[in-house]
This record gives sequence, structure tokens and C-alpha cells, in this order.
Amino acid sequence: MEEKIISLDNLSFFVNDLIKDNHIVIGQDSKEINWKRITGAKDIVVNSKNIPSNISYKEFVFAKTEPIIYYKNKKDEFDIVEPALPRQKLVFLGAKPCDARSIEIMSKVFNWDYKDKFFNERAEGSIVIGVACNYQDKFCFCTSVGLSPVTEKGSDLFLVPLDEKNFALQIVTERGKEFIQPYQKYLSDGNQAKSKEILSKIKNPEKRFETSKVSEWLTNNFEHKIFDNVGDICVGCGQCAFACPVCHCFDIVDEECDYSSGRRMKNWDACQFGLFTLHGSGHNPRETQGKRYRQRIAHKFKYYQDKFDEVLCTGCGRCSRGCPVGIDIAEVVAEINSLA
Amino acid sequence: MSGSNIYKPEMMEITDIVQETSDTKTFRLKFKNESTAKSFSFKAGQFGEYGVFGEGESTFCIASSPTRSEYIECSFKQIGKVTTALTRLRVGDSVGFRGPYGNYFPVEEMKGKNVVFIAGGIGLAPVRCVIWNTLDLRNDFKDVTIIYGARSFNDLVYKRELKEWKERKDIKTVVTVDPGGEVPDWDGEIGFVPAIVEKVAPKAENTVAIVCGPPIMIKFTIPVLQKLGFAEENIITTLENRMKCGLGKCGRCNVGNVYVCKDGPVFTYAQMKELPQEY
Amino acid sequence: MEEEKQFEPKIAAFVCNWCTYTGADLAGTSRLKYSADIKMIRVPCTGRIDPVFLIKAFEKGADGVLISGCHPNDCHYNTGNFHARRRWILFRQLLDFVGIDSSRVHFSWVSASEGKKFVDVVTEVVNKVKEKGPFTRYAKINKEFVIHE
Amino acid sequence: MNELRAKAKELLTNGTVKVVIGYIESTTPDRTKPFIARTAEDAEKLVFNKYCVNNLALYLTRKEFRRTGVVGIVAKGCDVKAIVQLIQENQVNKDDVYIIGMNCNGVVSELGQDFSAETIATKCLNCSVRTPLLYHTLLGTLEDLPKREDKNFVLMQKLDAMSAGERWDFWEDEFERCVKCYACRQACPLCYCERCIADKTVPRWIESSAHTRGNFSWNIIRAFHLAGRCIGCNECERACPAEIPLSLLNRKMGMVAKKEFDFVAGMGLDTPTLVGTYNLNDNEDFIK
Repeated sequence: MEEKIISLDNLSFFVNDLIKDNHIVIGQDSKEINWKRITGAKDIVVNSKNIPSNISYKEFVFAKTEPIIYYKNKKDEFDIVEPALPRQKLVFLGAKPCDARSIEIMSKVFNWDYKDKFFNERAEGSIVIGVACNYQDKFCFCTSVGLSPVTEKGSDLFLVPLDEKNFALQIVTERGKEFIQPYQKYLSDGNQAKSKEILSKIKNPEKRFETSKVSEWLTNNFEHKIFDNVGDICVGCGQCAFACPVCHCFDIVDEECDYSSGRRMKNWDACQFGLFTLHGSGHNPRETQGKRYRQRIAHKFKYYQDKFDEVLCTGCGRCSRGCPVGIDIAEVVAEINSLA
Repeated sequence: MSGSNIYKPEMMEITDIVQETSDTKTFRLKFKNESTAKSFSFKAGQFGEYGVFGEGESTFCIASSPTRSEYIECSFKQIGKVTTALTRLRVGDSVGFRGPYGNYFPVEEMKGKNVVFIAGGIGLAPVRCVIWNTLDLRNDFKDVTIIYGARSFNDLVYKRELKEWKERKDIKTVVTVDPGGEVPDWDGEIGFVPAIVEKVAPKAENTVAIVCGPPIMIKFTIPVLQKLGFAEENIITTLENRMKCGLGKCGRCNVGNVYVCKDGPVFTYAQMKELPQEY
Repeated sequence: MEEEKQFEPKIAAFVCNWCTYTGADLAGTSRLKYSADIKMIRVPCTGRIDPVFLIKAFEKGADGVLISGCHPNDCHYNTGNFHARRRWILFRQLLDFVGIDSSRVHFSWVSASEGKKFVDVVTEVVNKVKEKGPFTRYAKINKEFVIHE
Repeated sequence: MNELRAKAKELLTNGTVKVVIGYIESTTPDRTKPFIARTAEDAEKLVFNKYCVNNLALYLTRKEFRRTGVVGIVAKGCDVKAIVQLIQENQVNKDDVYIIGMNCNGVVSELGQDFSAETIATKCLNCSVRTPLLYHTLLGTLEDLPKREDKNFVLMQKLDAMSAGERWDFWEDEFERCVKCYACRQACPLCYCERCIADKTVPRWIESSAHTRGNFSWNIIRAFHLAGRCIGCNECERACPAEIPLSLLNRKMGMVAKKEFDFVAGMGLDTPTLVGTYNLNDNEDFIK
């Protein structure tokens, strides 16, 4: 892998250039709530030590709410207008390994058979500039789902903080190489030994479970009190799903624009909501919170794996950190692991 | 460009409306766009998303037979926001349609076999599609039996067709209503569908059973069929789960490893048994 | 030089069926004139007026809202207006707090016999809303809702 | 803590209650989470400390617990306010709850923080119910509370001093982040409606899309539906992943209730609910 060095100052120039070249640069907000569009060098937060934001950056590829069609009423006729969807040149700057893979993982569901243009138009052109992660708390479990704080998986370019002023820039993919080409002037030659040493010093979070073992247990233990125990205290909000970098369920609703036109919206939805699966007849296949929590766990650690060969979790721990009632997904899955 | 907008509906026009029961209607729909109409084809058992602009979309199976390609029909019960809006529409109004989605009944493989159709309530709609498909190609199939039941006489759908099927000599049609649901001159059976299936006792040899109806009916009918000797692979049903996209994206209809909208809605009992009980 | 078009406010009026609506009727039959800027929405009772109505009115582009019903002790349902009054005391201040100026929301008691008062109230409300000018806050976020072709 | 475990054990073994809603240690010792103790063994796990932030009254309205008869609950003073309010609103029967009241020495504002003057929850700063108003057993002793500036109140004053337009801009910035996860609603002990107005579709008053327009209407209506009912536990704000200062809205409504009606929610079993009643002499100087 090719490696270069970029200084902090040059990184600012680089980002300013990107913005000038019509890239949409997205970075983590300094308040650590969500990700925002960077408008200038002053907004840059590339930090290997900061906590993952409350809400991941998936909203830039899979919007929390967006129109999928517009309709106009003309006498007895409806005109359907497709929303303009300019191909965006998104750049995710400073994505930790637990964020960097999110687009890749979600892209499987948005592209099996039918292809979701709204996702693809943003995802396909996006560049992920990852950063090695030096943050760790009890909720991190990236190693349990096949990632690590130092993995470049999912990133096109990968930053390793060398010292206060400099980053090593690893060129991971062909796309990344092509992308960085016009900005060579900000790079100097790197020395792989140093970044290797730094990366080797980063401690891995403890591995809490084996996904294959968990998946197998889930196959055989559909009914288990472990889910009901969580269901007892789960309040059924969507925090976990909405903060998650890979949760991708959505709702489709119509809303008015004005008196003769409207738009059909695609909105985030969550399997923890009681109304998610409620049938018109009043029948609800997942009528208790325990069953809904089981769906969440099984979808992440079994169904998605069976279907798309991918664990639907990056181990970022956002759902656990933010859960209003302290449900820790890693704890639950680790318990399953110990049962298996 | 990475493909077209998969959420964009095609405009259809309502050409006929039949009031099946007090709260159930059947629409006959035609594509407004000629070329769409020409290129459109579907198979028995597939479904579509029917939309009223400003209200939303709702999922129903295509209730007409693929052998009659000049139109599609759908039947629905007025329950929620979209179905209420649909109920208010009149002949000539527009409906948005996306589809066809999902898999289909193995009509090709059923050829040369006996077929038993068992349906309850509005569950006749998806079965009707296969019934007409079968009847339009009557010579390809052996014995055809239709067992249909509803809560009461007033809840029977497709009454005209039921009469037509009853009059036909080449098929056996049994219609039943739940006890207490009959009318004075009722000439059909009285009793729950599973009991009537047991009474009619279609032979299992070289036979495919297509079952659709409320969960409770399916639950009690399947043991009866198994007692009659039907193999699990020869009992076919179609599942209904709440759906929004119909494209295997929105995650609503996900049950176990399958998305009902993509991998279903048609499942054999053998497949269904493998799924978690979440439908 | 083109004269600037005069601002015609859109004012949604939620009025009770028994008093104010009848009062407005009386104004009409008495040939009293009142501004056409008022769009009247008849509800059974002021107690029926859910605060979401007001939000919806503003979302849809209202520049002001008038709520009017029976005088205290005159409610057709005995206590509807008392309950409503309590809700408005709270709701007005909430609107103010989130930045929807509560001086765009007007309240009045107009009985079935007060056709003249109705006209006066409408005139006053229209003038006050005109003074305040168009409510642009929602208009700004509604811009996102125009069809992009 | 031993007292608490012993009491819970006693209640569960002698059949007074089938479940005790309490706290147990979570992922780290500085975090707790709600727990439903059903056996004497479960009771051994219960804890009570400065990290017990959750308002457990939230679980009192759950059918599966109510069905079991009298429900035991570990409650701080502020949780008891919620219980009182629920009793007032006829959601919980006074005789169907056994309150293990805890003398409270303050809790942290967010899980995972050390308890100090910096991190003590806003609701604790001016707490008047450190000893619960209503309890069947009272445990623990009171100690001095650390003090800090009420930043929330300062922000409120700042907002009050702004013009309406500036306030709108402030809230527009805040609400823009809302993702409509409804954590605020689900974490609220008083949002017990079977079907929330935000979930109703015929007609749909509150747009379910998480754009600014939909977010404004949801957050305004949420605050209004809690006017005169919110007991100020600030669970909504804590639950919010977008960190919107929701408690400001509730607090404002509480201040209005106090000013206009001299009413404070959850403070007495004898006072009727605020919007469930009226007074002939309510202020009407804003009505023409």
C-alpha cells in the first residue's frame, strides 16, 4: 500500500481545495452529536481520539427524510415529477473504521435485485477518508464483528496520526488513488515503519463474541427469555436504529407540498417501534417489545449474514452509549455467545 | 445513471368497480401509457403497490389472471388510510401502481396435477388469480376443487364468479359460511373451512393445495390437509406482511432470512415451517 | 413606476358553531361588511380547537389566526370554552417561546347576537396582522417543498 | 443498598408484589439500568446510587406489569412526582403501587459520568422533593447536594430576552437535528398514550418526516401535551440522541403553569390536573 504524509496545515488546504472543486466534505461535528457539511478549514475535526458522534453519517447517503417522487394534481390527472438527484461527490473526512464500512454494508441491501438510485447516486461517488481510532470505551466492540481500530477496510484513504502536526496517508483503493491525484502537492513521502509502529501500539477492544457462533445459536433458539428480559426494559424508541451506521429500514409516506401537489417521502423507520409491523387488520406479528428486540439482534447477527454475508453491525457502540435505558447490545450478544 | 427510480409508480385508470361486500371492492385497472401496458406482464401470485397520491401506498395481490393481460384487478377491504382513500375513487380516476413484485405460484409445475384451492374471506383474492389461470388453461390440469368460506353470506367475495364456478361441470366448487352466517335460501355448506375440507376430503395423490385466508384458518387447515396425506411441499400459501416498498429494501416484511416481498409472498408449507412465526 | 402590491394577509379563523359562526351570519344578514382576508373554519366548540390546528394553519401559510367562541358561561356544552381558555393561556406562551409570535394569534368571545362585534374584531385582527406583515418563518422552510423538476 | 435489597426481597417473598422495578448496575459501575426483579434472587442485584438517573415510573403504565397486581417500584423524589401525576390522571391506581422511596442525594445528568458539582443533573439543582412525597417505605439518608450554576435556566433567560424571530432561529437550529426517533416520547413517564397523535394517520396532523417543518410541529405539540403534566425529570432531554434542549420547552410550560395557575405538576394527590379542570376566573385579558 502506498503511503504519504500530510501535515495538519496541508490537510486544511486540501479540504479547502476539495470544497472549491465541488466536493461535499462531511466531517464529525465538534459537539460530537452528528456529522455536518464542512464549509471551510475551520470546521475540520480529524481526531483519532474523539468519541463516535451520537448519530452516524449514514444520513448523507441514506437521508433521514427525502422525497422519492413529487406529484401534481391537474384536473383529473396526476403528473409525476422525479426529484432532481444530482450526483454528489461526497467525501467523508475522518471516518473511524467502525463508520467507514457502513456504506459498503448498506449497499448490499440497496442493490440486491432492485437498485435504489437514491442511495447509489450518493454512495457510488463517495470517498471515505478513514482515520485510525484511538478512542476506546466499554461500548466499543469492533473487533467482535471483524473490524479493528486500525483497519483500513471501507476507507479509500486512511489517515494515521503520526504526531501533533502530521498524518500518514495510506492510499487504500484505486478510487482513493485517483481521487488524491490532483492534490499531490499537499503530500510528502511517507515512511511506513513509523505508522506501522503507531498502529501496533493501538490497543484492540476486547473481543466479546464470535459472530458465527451467535448466528448459529440464533437459528436454534428463536424463543428465549434473554429477549424478553431486554423487552422488559426496552422503551421502544428508535434511538438505536437511527444512531446506527448500518440500520436501513424506512417508511414511505405522502405529504402535501401545497394544495394541489405533494411528495412521497422515504423516512427512517425502526423495527423497535410497535407500529412497524402492525397489519391493517390489527394483527401484529411482533406484538411485544421482546420480539421486536429479537428482530433487531437476529437481523444484525443472523439474517443479514445469511442473506448478504455481512454482519449488520460495525461495533461502534452508538446504540448502547445512547440507549435511554442502558441496553448494551454487546452485552446481550456476549451473553448469547456464552450460551452457545 | 445508476438505474431508474424504483419508487416511481405507473399511472393506471380505474375502468370498473365492483362492490364485493359492504367494505370490500374490486377495481379493474388499465395502464394509461400504451407502451407500459404492452410490456407489462405478471405471474399468478404476484402483488403490487397501489397508491393514492396524497394518502400513500398499499399492498394487494393482483387478483386477476395473467392469462387476461389487458387489465389487472385488485380487491381490498377498507381498513386504513389508503384503502379508505381508494374506496372513495370512482371509475375514470387514477391510481398509481408499482409492480409486479414478489414470486408466484408454480403454475407450470402444477400442470398435469389435481389442484385444490382453499380460501377464506378476502383470502380468495390471490387464489382467484390462480383459479382463473387454471380455468383458462383447463385442459392442462386434472381435477380442480375450490373450497371457499367466509364469516357470513354477506362476507363472500366474488359472488358472481362463485356462481359461475358452481355451475361449471368440470370443477367442483364448495362454498361455506360460518355457522350463523347463512341466509334463508343458502344452498352451500355451513361450517368452518377446515371442517369442510375434511368433509370434502380431496385426494392427496398428485395434488397441489393452494391455501389462503386468515392466519387462524391456515393454522387449522394445514393439519387437516396433512391428515389427508398432502406433503408439506404440496401445500402452498401466500403470506401477508406489512410492506412499504415491495422491493426488499424497507425491512418491514423481513421474517427470518426472507423478505416476504422479494422471496415471497408465495411459500410452500415446508418453507413456511422454517420461518420464525412472525407473519 | 409599479406600485407595490398591497399585502393581503391570510388569516385562519376557527370559530365556534353556536356563537361566533352565528354571529358572523348575523353580520352577513345585517349587511355588515368585513374583510375577505379571514378564512372561516367552523368547529363545534372552542374546546374542539386542538393546538395542532394552529400549527397546521401556520404551516399552510397563515399570517395570523383568529379563535373565537361563546362568552364564558354561554357555552353550548357548558364548559368547552373554559377548558379552551386554559389551554390557550398555556399555548400562547409556548408559541412565543418557540418563536411564533403570539401576537399573530387573536382570541375573542363573540356571541350569536354580536354581529357588529364580529365585524369589529375581524377588522382589528386584519389590521393588526397587516401591521405585522407576512409571516415568513414557515414560508422560508416551506421553500424546500416546491417541486424541483 | 442492603436495606433496599432486603426490602425488595421481603416484598417479593411475602407476596406483597410480584415485580419490583428497580435499578441494576449496567456495563460499567458508573451506569445503571432499569431492572425488573421477580424473585428474591433478582432482588440481590438491585442497586441505588448517584447513577440511577432513569425515571422508573415509565414502567408503571405497562400492561404486563400492571396485570401482576401491586407493583413495587424503587423511586426517587422526582420519580414519585411522576407516580403522583399518573395517579392523578387515573393511569395508576394508588393502591396498586408499592413505593420504595429513596432519600436522594442527586444523580448525574448523563450516564457514564462521575458524580460531581459539574455533572449533577439540572433537575437536582432546585429539588424540593429529595425525600419523596409519597412512599410506603423510605430508605437512605440525606446528604448535602453539590451546587452548580443552573445553565439551563441561564439559557432560558437568554431566550426570553430574544425577539420571537431570534427564538425561532434558535429552535430551527436545534430542531433541524431531530431524527424523529421518538426517544423523548418513549422515555417520558407521562407519554403513556396507546396511540400518540404523531402516529395517527387519519388525518395526519404531525408530519412524520424529520424535516424542519415536521420537527417543529412534533416538538411543539409534544411540549404542549406535557404542559401542566411534565414533572421535570428531564428524561426526554437525556434520551435525545440529537441533544436538543427539550427540557427548556417543558420547563417553560411549567413556569407558565406556576405563574398563571400557581400549579406544579405531581405535587399533590388532592389537586386536580391542570388542563383537566378550569377556573371561572382564569385570566382572559388576551381575549377580546
